[in-house]
Amino acid sequence: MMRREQILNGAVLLGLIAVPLWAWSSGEPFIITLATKVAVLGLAGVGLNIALGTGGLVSLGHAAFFGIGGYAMGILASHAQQYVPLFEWPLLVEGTKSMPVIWLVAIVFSGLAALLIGALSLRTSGVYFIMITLAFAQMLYYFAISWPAYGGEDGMAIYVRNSFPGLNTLDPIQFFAITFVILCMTLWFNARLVRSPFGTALAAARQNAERVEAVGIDPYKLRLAAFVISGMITGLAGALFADLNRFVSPTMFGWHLSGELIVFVILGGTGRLLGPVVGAAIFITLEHVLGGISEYWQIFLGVLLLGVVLVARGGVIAVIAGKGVAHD
Amino acid sequence: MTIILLIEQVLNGLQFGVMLFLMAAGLTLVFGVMGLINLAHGSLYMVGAFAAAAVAGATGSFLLAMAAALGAAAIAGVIVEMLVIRRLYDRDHLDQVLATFALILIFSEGTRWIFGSFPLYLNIPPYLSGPITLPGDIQYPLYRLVIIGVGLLVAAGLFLLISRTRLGIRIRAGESDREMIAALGVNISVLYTIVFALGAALAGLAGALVGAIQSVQVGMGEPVLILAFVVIVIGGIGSITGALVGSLLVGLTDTLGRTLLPVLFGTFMEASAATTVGAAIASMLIYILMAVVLIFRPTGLYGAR
Amino acid sequence: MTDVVLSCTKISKAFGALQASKDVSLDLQAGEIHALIGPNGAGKSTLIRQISGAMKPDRGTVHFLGHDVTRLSAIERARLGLGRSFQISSVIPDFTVLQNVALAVLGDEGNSFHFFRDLLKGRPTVERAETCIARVGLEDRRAVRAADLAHGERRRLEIATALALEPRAFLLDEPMAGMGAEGASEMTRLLDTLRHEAPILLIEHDMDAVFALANRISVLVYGEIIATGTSDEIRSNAEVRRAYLGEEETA
Amino acid sequence: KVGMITTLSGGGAGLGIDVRDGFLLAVKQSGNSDIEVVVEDDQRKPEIAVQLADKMIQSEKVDVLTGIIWSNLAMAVVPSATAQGKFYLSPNAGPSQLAGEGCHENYFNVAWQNDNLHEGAGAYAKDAGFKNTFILAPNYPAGTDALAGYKRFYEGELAGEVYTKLGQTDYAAEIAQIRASGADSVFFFLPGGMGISFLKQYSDSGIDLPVVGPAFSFDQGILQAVGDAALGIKNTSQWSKDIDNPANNAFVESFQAEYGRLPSLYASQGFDTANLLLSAMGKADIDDADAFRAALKEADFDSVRGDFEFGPNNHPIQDIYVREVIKEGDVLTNKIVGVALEDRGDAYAEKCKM
Amino acid sequence: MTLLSLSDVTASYGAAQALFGVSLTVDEGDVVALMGRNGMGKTTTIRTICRMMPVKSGEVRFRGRSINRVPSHRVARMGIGLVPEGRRCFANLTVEENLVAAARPGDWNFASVSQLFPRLAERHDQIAASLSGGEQQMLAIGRALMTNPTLLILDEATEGLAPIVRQEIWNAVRTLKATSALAILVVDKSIKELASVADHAVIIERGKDVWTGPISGISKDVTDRFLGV
Ligand SMILES: Nc1ncnc2c1ncn2[C@@H]1O[C@H](COP(=O)(O)OP(=O)(O)OP(=O)(O)O)[C@@H](O)[C@H]1O
Ligand SMILES: Nc1ncnc2c1ncn2[C@@H]1O[C@H](COP(=O)(O)OP(=O)(O)OP(=O)(O)O)[C@@H](O)[C@H]1O
Ligand SMILES: [Mg+2]
Ligand SMILES: [Mg+2]
Repeated sequence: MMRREQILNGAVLLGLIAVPLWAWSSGEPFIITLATKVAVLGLAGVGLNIALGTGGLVSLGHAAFFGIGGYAMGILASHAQQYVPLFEWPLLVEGTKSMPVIWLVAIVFSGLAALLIGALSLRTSGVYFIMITLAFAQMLYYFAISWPAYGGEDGMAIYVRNSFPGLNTLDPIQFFAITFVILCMTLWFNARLVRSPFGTALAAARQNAERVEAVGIDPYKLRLAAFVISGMITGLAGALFADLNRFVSPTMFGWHLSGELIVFVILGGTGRLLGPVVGAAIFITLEHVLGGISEYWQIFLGVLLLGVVLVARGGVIAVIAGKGVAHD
Repeated sequence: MTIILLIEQVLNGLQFGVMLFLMAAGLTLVFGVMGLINLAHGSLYMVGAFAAAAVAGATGSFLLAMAAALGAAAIAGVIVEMLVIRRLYDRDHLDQVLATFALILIFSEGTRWIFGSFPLYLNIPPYLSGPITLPGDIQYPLYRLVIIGVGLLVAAGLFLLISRTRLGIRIRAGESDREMIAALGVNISVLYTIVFALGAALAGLAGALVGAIQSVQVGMGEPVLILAFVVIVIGGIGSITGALVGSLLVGLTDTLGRTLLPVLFGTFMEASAATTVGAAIASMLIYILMAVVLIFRPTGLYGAR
Repeated sequence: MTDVVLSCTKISKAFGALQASKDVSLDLQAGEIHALIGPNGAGKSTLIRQISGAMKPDRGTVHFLGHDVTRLSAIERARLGLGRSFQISSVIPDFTVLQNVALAVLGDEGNSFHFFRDLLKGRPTVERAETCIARVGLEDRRAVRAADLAHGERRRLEIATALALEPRAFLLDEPMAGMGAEGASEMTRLLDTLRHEAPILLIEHDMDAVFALANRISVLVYGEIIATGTSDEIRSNAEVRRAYLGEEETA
Repeated sequence: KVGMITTLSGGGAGLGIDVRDGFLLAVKQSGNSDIEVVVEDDQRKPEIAVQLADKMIQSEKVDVLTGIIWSNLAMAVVPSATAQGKFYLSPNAGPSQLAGEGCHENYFNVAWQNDNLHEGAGAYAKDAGFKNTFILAPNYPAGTDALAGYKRFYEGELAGEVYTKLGQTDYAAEIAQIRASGADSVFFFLPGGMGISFLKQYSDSGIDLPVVGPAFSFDQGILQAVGDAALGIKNTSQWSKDIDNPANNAFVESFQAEYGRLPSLYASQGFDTANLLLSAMGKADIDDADAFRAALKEADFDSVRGDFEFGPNNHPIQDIYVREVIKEGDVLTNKIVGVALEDRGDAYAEKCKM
Repeated sequence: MTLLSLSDVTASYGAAQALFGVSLTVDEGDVVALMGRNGMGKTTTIRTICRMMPVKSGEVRFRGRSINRVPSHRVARMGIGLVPEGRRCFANLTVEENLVAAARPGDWNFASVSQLFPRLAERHDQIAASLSGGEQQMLAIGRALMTNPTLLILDEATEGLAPIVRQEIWNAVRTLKATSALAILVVDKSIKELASVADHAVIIERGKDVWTGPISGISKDVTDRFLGV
């Protein structure tokens, strides 16, 4: 059963490269954009999955980190674009259009935010946790809307994609390659993490925190670490997403986005390594295919999602690959 | 700011709170009692408002419209419960979130398909409209007083139902162990259908009542849904008292924050900056409130510990 | 034999009007099994909770291995070597028996913040876990999910987990509960050897086991210790008979 | 080939549908078979709009983009679309950046600069002799712009200036402030459901100060939902269904015949957008961008709002009317009662360096 | 008269089969002990009787009627009262609410249960979650009695009870047996105590019944083979 999931995972990743390559050779750049979107939102979902799938921390506020990542990109790039330093005191900090630097900043700041939000939110659990994470994301959302310096609700357009040494990021396929490599590296990290002592203890704390305490491990610290890692990955995805669109806006902080990330994770299979990627792929494909069919396409989307929950228990991966490492 | 205005704003805050409670009541019932996260609660609210608007448009009767709202939402609730929700009780919260999220899509776009994309008309009947004068010469809309009355009635009724009746005990027993309460001879499925329908009817009633002073349109349920969740989480899930206290707290915080913060900032800031900054913080205020409450009381004000 | 490993002094705890512990003083010496018996609701589990750190006493102190641990959390006490089993089995349902025990080994090793090492490929960890599993007789079931175990098997897993912590003292709350006659006698044998590794504070309603094992027995009634003594002393104590044993056990 | 990105699902769908219907009606009436329109739903999400724009440009290879309703979506799409050499004709949103520093020769706004209707309201307030107005708007860029636009022409005192939460539904607190402020009039900009809620609650509060606002809250699509609460209220608009010119009369009639409802402001804007495009197509080939741009700039079409021409920043110079909400039989609608501003351009044109 | 009969019942947890053909009967007024080592399928048998899990093959009859397809709550109303393994009290309800939640009219009511377990009456306002283990066990028994069943099923009902309380419960069972037609199916680990109340015994091994007969007929040989004592 485990094997089947591994084969499936391989197939999914292959598919995720094959489709844009095919699109590239047949001159369909938009398909590449879609594949990039799958990779980026899948990456955000992978981040969430560490908290949600492995750690059992249902965060309805991951948009906070996604948005922070996005704004890290937006703020740095817009300053670089206008040749205005971010601030001059106590030391001069310039904007930048270099992706690696932006990523680093996105990871650091979303990690810090996750540390703060996590430290406070993890005092609660269950539905209270869902809501308090939502609360923090909503605070940032309203802040971003009414904060005029960086565009408020209008957001910020960054006309030219940021640069990556040695690559032409404006070429869709090259930008896709960047996101895909990052996704794969994160997946590899995630796979190691799940089997590591940390991952094991985290999964144990999800199921029975009292037991974990009794063996002398502090679940709070485990969860906080998981939440921070999760936030950092989602933040990185946010920076990439902003670069994909060359645009950031407060909707990146919106609860719809948090909700969609959760949908990706469940749709693919909670706690499955590639669950979020599969979920994102299905969701985005549906969105674009159904959107062309009818003005009322969301009805069909709703019915399909409902079908998945009711019939395909444990997500699409569970249906194809069997329960295996299921968490029922 | 005069004292009279302050009193009036406090009254507005309380009134807004009761209105929130009306929205949150059905949600607490279903969520606290049956352990189900029902994101589609807002959709049932919308169904109630649309049913009321349609019936009011056809018959001109406000009371019939309210009855229609109750009925339509309850029927929608029964159908949804039997087709979907029933299969979700023993699932974890995540599956419930996804399934009811799907229901939102179906309800919203379905409603738009039937009623079109434009807001509908639903208004206060003449015998309830206009202001009356309260002591202290405060002009206050009669209809809002009616909402306060209905809200308090619903609160009392629910409280008695849950804590004092055998039905309430059984429902709560089912929340703790469904299989066991069934093995003791209680038909928990029917019970749950009834509760869900009741919760839906309350949502529908809230939608219709509130719809008369707000706009009846597709998507009207979403902001309400979030607010209602905020309310019941602050109050403590499963507690009717908590939901009431939570609503009042949120109502007061929001209303007073909106009016007082800009004034407060105005004392040390330039006026137009104060209004924007004040308004910005005011819009975050209830989330700040919720976070603070949960940090100090991780299961809400009246939640079980 | 007179080294005191664990002691509590004048512990009191009230739930509202109910005094669940009243000035309870108790100690556990190296190499012994000290049984704590008493009617249902006497406050035995409450006492264990206060000793293990899951609950704070209103008054009184707890000393463990010479440290005052009254202010330490349950986690810190577990790390000092206080192993406990729960009255109601507490396992990780989705983990296999082996994973459950390996988790405890991990807790004992005290470094759960390893992000890359594969837990189940760590030889020493797995070997230690397997020894513990074998000692409770679950070796055939090591790859079964804990959720799929029968009740009695789960009780054994609970003990295996406590063993894996290599504690300096055991707090066992009704380890025999739910075990068949066969299991109970196996468990009795196991505990008998265990006492030499670490002393045991044992709560148990299975009097056959208690009388067979205990070096000392304390009887808790309404939150107070009414008697402490050897098996024979307790068996013949009239007050204990009336409050707890009833007539048959003494026959 | 035209790519239309507009909002067809979710809460704000009514506006997008009207723009689309107005646009398609004009295309149909022209009988011009050279024009192909691809319509996509942006769900009112900027990210989706950006991706759709990419799709239209990269895969559909459209020449002209149009359709966006919301300023924030326009800000997301327009700059990069025009940077890629595409034409963008805005049928609704007109954010100030795109009128000022961010203007572009390929960007044409066929509706208004965002401030226009608010400026009209301010001008009306001045003419009507309001001395002490209470003004409110949601706290987001369009809201601050609205109040700024109003203040640009209004000359009296402000009894109060309040920013509300975006999406707010209960206005009891603001209404109490209005009552206590001693204002002699109220100006508000609350688009969509917010405006409906405000007006219903305002009329139920018993305050009867004159209210003025931009047309958005009094538009055909929304007016029935507001109900009698709106009767008699003055609002400002660049279009009204009773503007008496042949183009408009024909438009109102044919729209009603085609779709069975009265056209809205948005429908008129969609209709004008299509006609502008058609007029340019008649004069120049789209492949000759310079010629086509010049043809667009001439604005040589019969606008339903009468005179229409582009200013230096490709934004309209047009009259802003004052309308009053009236009842025609059972149906609420608007009637023009005056002109607030004549040949109004916008405040940002000089910042535009094209 | 036969009250309950199982013939060749099989059942599985997902893919894992747990019962491989269990047959047994309980007559009116009869006390039957269900015995077997840990994990042999006693609880599973009981779960199939109470319809908490589906019967894969074979038949469960109660009062002459097949209940293979009758939903759980109906079976309970036909007169089966269950004291489940692991107590399963309604944690968020008070003691009294636990008792009245499923009560049906009959001889057993709050007063008579309080008499049987005075401890429960003392703590009637306490939330079940905070009861001691033994108190919860009493509550579970009281709760089942309050449904006034004709067949009472006790799955390890004396687990964790003080010896003196256990004796009281067995005494109560003996009294019930003597004064009413209540039939009882009982699982318990103490063979000695079972012997003093049960009429018949059924021993299960690996999901099959392997020995049935009067309880007095259990020989040393049988206990050695099947019960491992
Ligand atoms: N959180 C609590 N709130 C109120 N009362 C409590 C709480 N926890 C325990 N009690 C009460 O304290 C008393 C002692 O409980 P405890 O669990 O310690 O008993 P015990 O001796 O372990 O009994 P048993 O042998 O039945 O397990 C009981 O009467 C119980 O109901
Ligand atoms: N929920 C479950 N899922 C999968 N398998 C289970 C489950 N519960 C029990 N089993 C398996 O079914 C078999 C029979 O279990 P059952 O609980 O009926 O035994 P039992 O005779 O009651 O044992 P005990 O004396 O320990 O209570 C065991 O092998 C057990 O592992
Ligand atoms: Mg206990
Ligand atoms: Mg069992």
